[in-house]
Amino acid sequence: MNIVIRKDQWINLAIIASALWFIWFASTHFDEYTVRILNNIAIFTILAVSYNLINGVTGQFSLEPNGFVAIGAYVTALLLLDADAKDYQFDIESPYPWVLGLQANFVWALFFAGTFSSLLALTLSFPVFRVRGDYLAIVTLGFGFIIRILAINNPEITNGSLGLNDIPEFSNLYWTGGIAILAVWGILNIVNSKYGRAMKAVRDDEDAAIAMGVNTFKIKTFAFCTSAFLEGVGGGLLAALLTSISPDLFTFFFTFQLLIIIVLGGLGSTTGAVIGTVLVIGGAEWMRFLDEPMNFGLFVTPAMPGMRMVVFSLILIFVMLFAREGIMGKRELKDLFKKGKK
Amino acid sequence: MILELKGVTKKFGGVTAINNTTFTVNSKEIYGLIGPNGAGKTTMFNIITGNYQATDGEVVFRSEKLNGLKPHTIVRKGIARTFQNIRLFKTMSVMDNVLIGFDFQANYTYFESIFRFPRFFGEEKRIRKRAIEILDYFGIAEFAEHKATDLSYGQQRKVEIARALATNPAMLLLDEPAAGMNPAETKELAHLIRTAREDFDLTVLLIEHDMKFVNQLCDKVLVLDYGKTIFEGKPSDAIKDKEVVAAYLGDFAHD
Amino acid sequence: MINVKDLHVYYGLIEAVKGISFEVEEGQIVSLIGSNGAGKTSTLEALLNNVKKTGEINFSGFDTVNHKTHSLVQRGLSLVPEGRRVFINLSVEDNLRMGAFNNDENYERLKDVMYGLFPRIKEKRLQMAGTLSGGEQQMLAISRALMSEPKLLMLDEPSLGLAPKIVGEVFEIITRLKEEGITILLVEQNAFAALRISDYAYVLENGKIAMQGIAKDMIGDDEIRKKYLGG
Amino acid sequence: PMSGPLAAYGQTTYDGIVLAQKLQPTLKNGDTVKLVLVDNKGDKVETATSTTRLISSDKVTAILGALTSTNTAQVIAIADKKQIPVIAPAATNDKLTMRRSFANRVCFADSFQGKVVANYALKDLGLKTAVVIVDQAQVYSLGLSKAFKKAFEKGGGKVIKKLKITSGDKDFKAIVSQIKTMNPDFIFLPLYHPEASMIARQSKQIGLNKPMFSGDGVANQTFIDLGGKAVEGYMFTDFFDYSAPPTQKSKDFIAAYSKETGKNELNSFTALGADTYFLLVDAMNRCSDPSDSICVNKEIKASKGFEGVSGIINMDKTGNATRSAVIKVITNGKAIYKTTVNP
Amino acid sequence: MNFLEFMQQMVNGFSLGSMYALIAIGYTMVYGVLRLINFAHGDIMMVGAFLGYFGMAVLGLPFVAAVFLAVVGSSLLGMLTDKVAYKPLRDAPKISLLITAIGISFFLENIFNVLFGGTPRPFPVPEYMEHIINISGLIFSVASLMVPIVTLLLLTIILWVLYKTKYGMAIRALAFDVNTVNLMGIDANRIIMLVFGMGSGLAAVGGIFWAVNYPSVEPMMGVLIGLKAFAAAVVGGIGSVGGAVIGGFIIGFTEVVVVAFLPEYGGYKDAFAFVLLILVLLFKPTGILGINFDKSRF
Ligand SMILES: Nc1ncnc2c1ncn2[C@@H]1O[C@H](COP(=O)(O)OP(=O)(O)OP(=O)(O)O)[C@@H](O)[C@H]1O
Ligand SMILES: Nc1ncnc2c1ncn2[C@@H]1O[C@H](COP(=O)(O)OP(=O)(O)OP(=O)(O)O)[C@@H](O)[C@H]1O
Ligand SMILES: [Mg+2]
Ligand SMILES: [Mg+2]
Repeated sequence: MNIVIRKDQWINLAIIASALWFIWFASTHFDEYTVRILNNIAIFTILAVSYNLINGVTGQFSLEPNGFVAIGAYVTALLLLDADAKDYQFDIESPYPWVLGLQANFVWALFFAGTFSSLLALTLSFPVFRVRGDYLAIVTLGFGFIIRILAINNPEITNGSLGLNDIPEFSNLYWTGGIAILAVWGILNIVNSKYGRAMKAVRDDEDAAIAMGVNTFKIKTFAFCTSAFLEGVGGGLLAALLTSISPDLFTFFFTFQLLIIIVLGGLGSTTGAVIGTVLVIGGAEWMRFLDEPMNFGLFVTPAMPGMRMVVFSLILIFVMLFAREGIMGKRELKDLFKKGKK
Repeated sequence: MILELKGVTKKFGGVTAINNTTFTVNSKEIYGLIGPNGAGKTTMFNIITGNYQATDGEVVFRSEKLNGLKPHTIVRKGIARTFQNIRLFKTMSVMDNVLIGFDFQANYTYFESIFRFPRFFGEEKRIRKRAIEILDYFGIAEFAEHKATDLSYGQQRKVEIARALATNPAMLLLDEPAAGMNPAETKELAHLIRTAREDFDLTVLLIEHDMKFVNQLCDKVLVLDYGKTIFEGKPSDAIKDKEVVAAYLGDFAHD
Repeated sequence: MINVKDLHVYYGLIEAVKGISFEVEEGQIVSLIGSNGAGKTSTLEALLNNVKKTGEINFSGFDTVNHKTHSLVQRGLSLVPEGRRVFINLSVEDNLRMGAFNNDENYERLKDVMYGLFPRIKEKRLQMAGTLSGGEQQMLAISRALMSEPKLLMLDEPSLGLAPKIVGEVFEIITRLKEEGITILLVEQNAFAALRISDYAYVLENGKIAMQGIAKDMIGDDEIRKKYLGG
Repeated sequence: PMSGPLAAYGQTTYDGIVLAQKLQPTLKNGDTVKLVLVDNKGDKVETATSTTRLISSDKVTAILGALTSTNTAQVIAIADKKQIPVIAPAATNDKLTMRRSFANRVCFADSFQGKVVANYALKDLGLKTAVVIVDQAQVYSLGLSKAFKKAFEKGGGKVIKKLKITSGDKDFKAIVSQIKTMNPDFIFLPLYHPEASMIARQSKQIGLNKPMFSGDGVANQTFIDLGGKAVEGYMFTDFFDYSAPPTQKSKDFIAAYSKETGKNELNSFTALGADTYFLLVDAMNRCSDPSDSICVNKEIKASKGFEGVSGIINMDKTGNATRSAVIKVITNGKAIYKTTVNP
Repeated sequence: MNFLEFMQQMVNGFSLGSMYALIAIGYTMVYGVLRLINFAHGDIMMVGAFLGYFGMAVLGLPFVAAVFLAVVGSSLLGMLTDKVAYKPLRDAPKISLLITAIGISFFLENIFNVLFGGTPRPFPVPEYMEHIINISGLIFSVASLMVPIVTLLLLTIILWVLYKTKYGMAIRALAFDVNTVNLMGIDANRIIMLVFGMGSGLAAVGGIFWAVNYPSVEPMMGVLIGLKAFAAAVVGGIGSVGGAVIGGFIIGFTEVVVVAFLPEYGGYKDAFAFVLLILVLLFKPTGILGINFDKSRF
């Protein structure tokens, strides 16, 4: 396979190279806490850019990520845990024999996680895309909900609410960061192709897109399955990072968090989604000091645990009030430089 | 003969919007569809393009029956349209708007676009070149990278027609293309449509209330009146037809 | 009736209207003509304080600057918006009812007047306005605006999308409204028809007034003929 | 968790830790113990991140928490690798401490509690058939119901049915209506207080007046407040009895607690929270270098006959606490001590 | 299963359903004017319940006065959120509005959590509400009987306002075109604010009844109820008040039926509500009584 490299691709290559260098540097020089935050950022970047593809670029107001992330996480966890570990862990009911038999290495596990998610997305797209707008939102919200309930109620496969523990910790910054770079690159490639254009056309005016010969159902399904694939992979990385998963991780708060990220970053902007991830995930960590007692010099406020979330929600409201299209709007980082030149 | 409608009827609930209408459009003809408001003209368009299904009757295009086909399939068979109110993709550039018209003509797969296979670059180059050609033809190439909705109304109309032409149609359906234009702009548009017919080898079916425009442009008109045909023939004859004057033109036509 | 001085309209950084002054005298029909994007719609919206603007507007001796759209409507300004904007999920009759929101006592009477003006919408009075054809919607929009018995009626391209016969009727109705004492500010692409029934006219170009004068004189003006009348 | 759906439990537990630190702020060597609070919002990603932060950034000697068994498992997974001891206040799942060297807890495990209830019901009350209501979403509930069923059926009892609920539910009329037709000797509700109190109320409404029994999940005043008259006669297991403080430390603590809050109905979670702190400080004091995590861990496990707020705690090698349970019954709006069960 | 038990379960479903309905109405009304899924609605309900609690437990007000306090307080809160968080975004993309709604929701949950703690507080239910009525074996409390009555009463009033008054007409018109409503000489913003007030007031009534039937209040109580009420509103056809009530009953009955007649699947109770929702939308993509807001003509 020979990949043609164009002039403007050199810039991209340079960006990718510096990102890779950063990953190496961070892995070797930063403390574990920082590395873990970076890992979270990398995984949420994958999730945010892929969620942005269906929600921002294609304009289908879907609230599904928690469902696919959960599926990816469970598939990966079940493939990575050996039969012995599973047998030991399953406490509510004993596992089905086939569950014990599942086994794969990390790469295959992630691949299966993604594939399984996207196959499910394919099946789902037939009913889901019959409805539009807010109805789509509630159907997909329901899907995520159902997945979680299934995880709780099928202890023979998922170990119920106990979740799966002791998942081998394969994820590290090379994996998460590397896949994040791939994901951003791949998604930008989609966006800058006829498929991406068609997705945007569906978002702007579905009827007009049809009138241009676009098979809008196919385009929506592509976007949905691609999102689901990466969400599955992201879920797998998350499982192998946390080493422990359980159904309560995948509530709709998980989806809301992603939604906040992509809207803050600028709905429809892939680079905006990356920026949004850094701000929300990094920012939430940074704001931890709000939970602690504060010393204002003159007086010391008592610790107000939970204050962080209050401030977080206020910031969220203010950002939306003053930057209603999010930080990047629908532009990409590249467009900003273009404007600057003019 | 390129398009033939045979006994097309469309009912909405109890309302009959089109009643047993038959007409044919010949190749390279500019065919006008006129009639009072609510006569069923737009509905007729929607039936031809597959947005609505006819309650009864047949639509035949290049000897192929279109009934039951999906709208996007019909476009690919060579029928493109514009809308009564301009409907451009508002967040996209003029160029991208036109490129959407090439969507089904670019030959690369989803997979190839993700991993940037050589074919992707080749195909993109090809359709971009053609898109520029079309924009150039309409004299709006300089706006290629502008957001489509930043253009003036007249220019947006042109983008919309350019976008439709990008689908490489044999037949173009225009729904009130001159609405909202002043007489000077209308005149320019008429000229543009006429030359485009030659240069793109088009058959045009259009709806318009501006009789001057219709007169200048159309080879033939069909006058619909609440579902039934009251006249078919030359526009210059239509103006004189008593029934047409009574139902549609009124005294106003004599300006 | 209405007196405008140095009006500017802004959309973010875009200045759509760049300092225009004009007036409409009581009992007259005044036209604003100009090509697409000249700023005609923006001017009408500005008179109703519906866009961001600066300048002085005096309506019957009343300074409108600090008043909201709805209170200006209550004072006798009324607009038939561009693109009709009927309430598509309300029936035709309910649309009229909305027009008479602050004019309950005259609703029944005015409704019949409107049905007299436009028999076509009377037939459809129980149908949802969204299922009307474009022209029918335009008729509805005009009647709706009249339901508040305005002193000044502003029409934004009322002939848009109407069949010639109806266009003729609409212009006839506008003349008749004038005779009944309603002052009219008319924005039209169909400059010919507009000028013919107007007393006075302004030509907008790129947000500025390029020309003004007695309407009848303008029809004869060469420049106008060339630019706006197409020949 | 200090925010999120389970914030209430986190907050009550944290109260205990804070008050404990207030009472005993320094080590033997005079150093002040510094508490660092991190809120995990009851969420796994946050749990992992904040645990890493505590270990690598705040360089803590030991971790107290987390609250629920799943999140505690997460904390332990990370801390175990870094050899930082964890003391869980209330995570009762049996598996939690298995195959781990740095996991400890001050509460008893599900299996013990399940046995206590089963035996008490069978032998002391002579109840032979039970309906169990399980909260599918709570590890605590799943573990306890399983342990109970095992012990109850071993002792000759019969579990007629396990009915499933999900925490957050409020309406149990359909469930209690069903139980009424099943007519069991008693109902076992291994639940937390919000659900248990609602079930008790709705049972009384439809005239279902069977004995009800819960674990420590309802061992707090809130349960009685929420249940009102409907929980009269309700039985549950608890760690200790605040009205008859088992140790001197309990007495002191309860005194301090009522000074602080004006109440003396000390919540078990608060007591257990305090005990994690006291146990840790005690272990640290026994190390020459109190910040040596490995030594601290060893000493935690070596704690025998430790006098805690919630009673005498004997730690074993696996990090589990061997301790007695008490059984209480709610009478006239007060939880009245009935009996103590020793392991 | 005997007839009595069946009837008992139906009574249970009816009372639960009407509670969902009550809350779903508010959702649907706000959606009707702003086309906004007001994620904060469940939390306004929570605030309403808290206000009722404070009114009775702290201020010692009688029940009716506490309800009044809660309704007024929540209405004001609803109008305030509209003014602060939604009104400045009238012409912004809907999704921005949605995010501020989520923001308000998080804010209310967390501020109540910080101020009052997450521990549930017992709601002081008046004696007569807990009174049990027994009609030949069918058992229900006065409170659970009152909810359907109040719901249907409020429904009637709202339907009357919506379809029989000109204000209702304006409310319906708003859904499609705020600007043009202004052109009719109507202060659209004020009407929107009133709708928020009404919707929030209803949420407060819902919250109090919820707290009377399940007597505890805590900061997160609105989340799940809000979600289900939202599902109910969608099943019924979001934007349609009658639909919200139908949807509420459907969801309520489904829950009871699943738990009562399919106890094995009790754990799937909440999932069934959503499965049902998906099924309804498959056959009726805009819900049972829904109007298609995306209607675009060619
Ligand atoms: N989806 C629909 N449901 C119900 N009635 C409809 C629908 N679409 C169109 N109609 C009705 O069909 C008739 C024809 O409408 P159509 O839009 O085709 O008119 P038209 O000839 O294009 O008019 P105009 O010149 O005013 O645009 C009208 O009476 C309209 O009310
Ligand atoms: N909402 C808006 N945001 C940004 N720019 C706008 C907006 N509305 C109008 N404009 C710009 O303001 C200018 C004047 O527009 P306006 O609608 O007033 O013109 P017009 O004379 O009414 O044209 P037309 O004949 O097409 O109706 C145009 O350049 C237009 O692009
Ligand atoms: Mg039409
Ligand atoms: Mg205009």
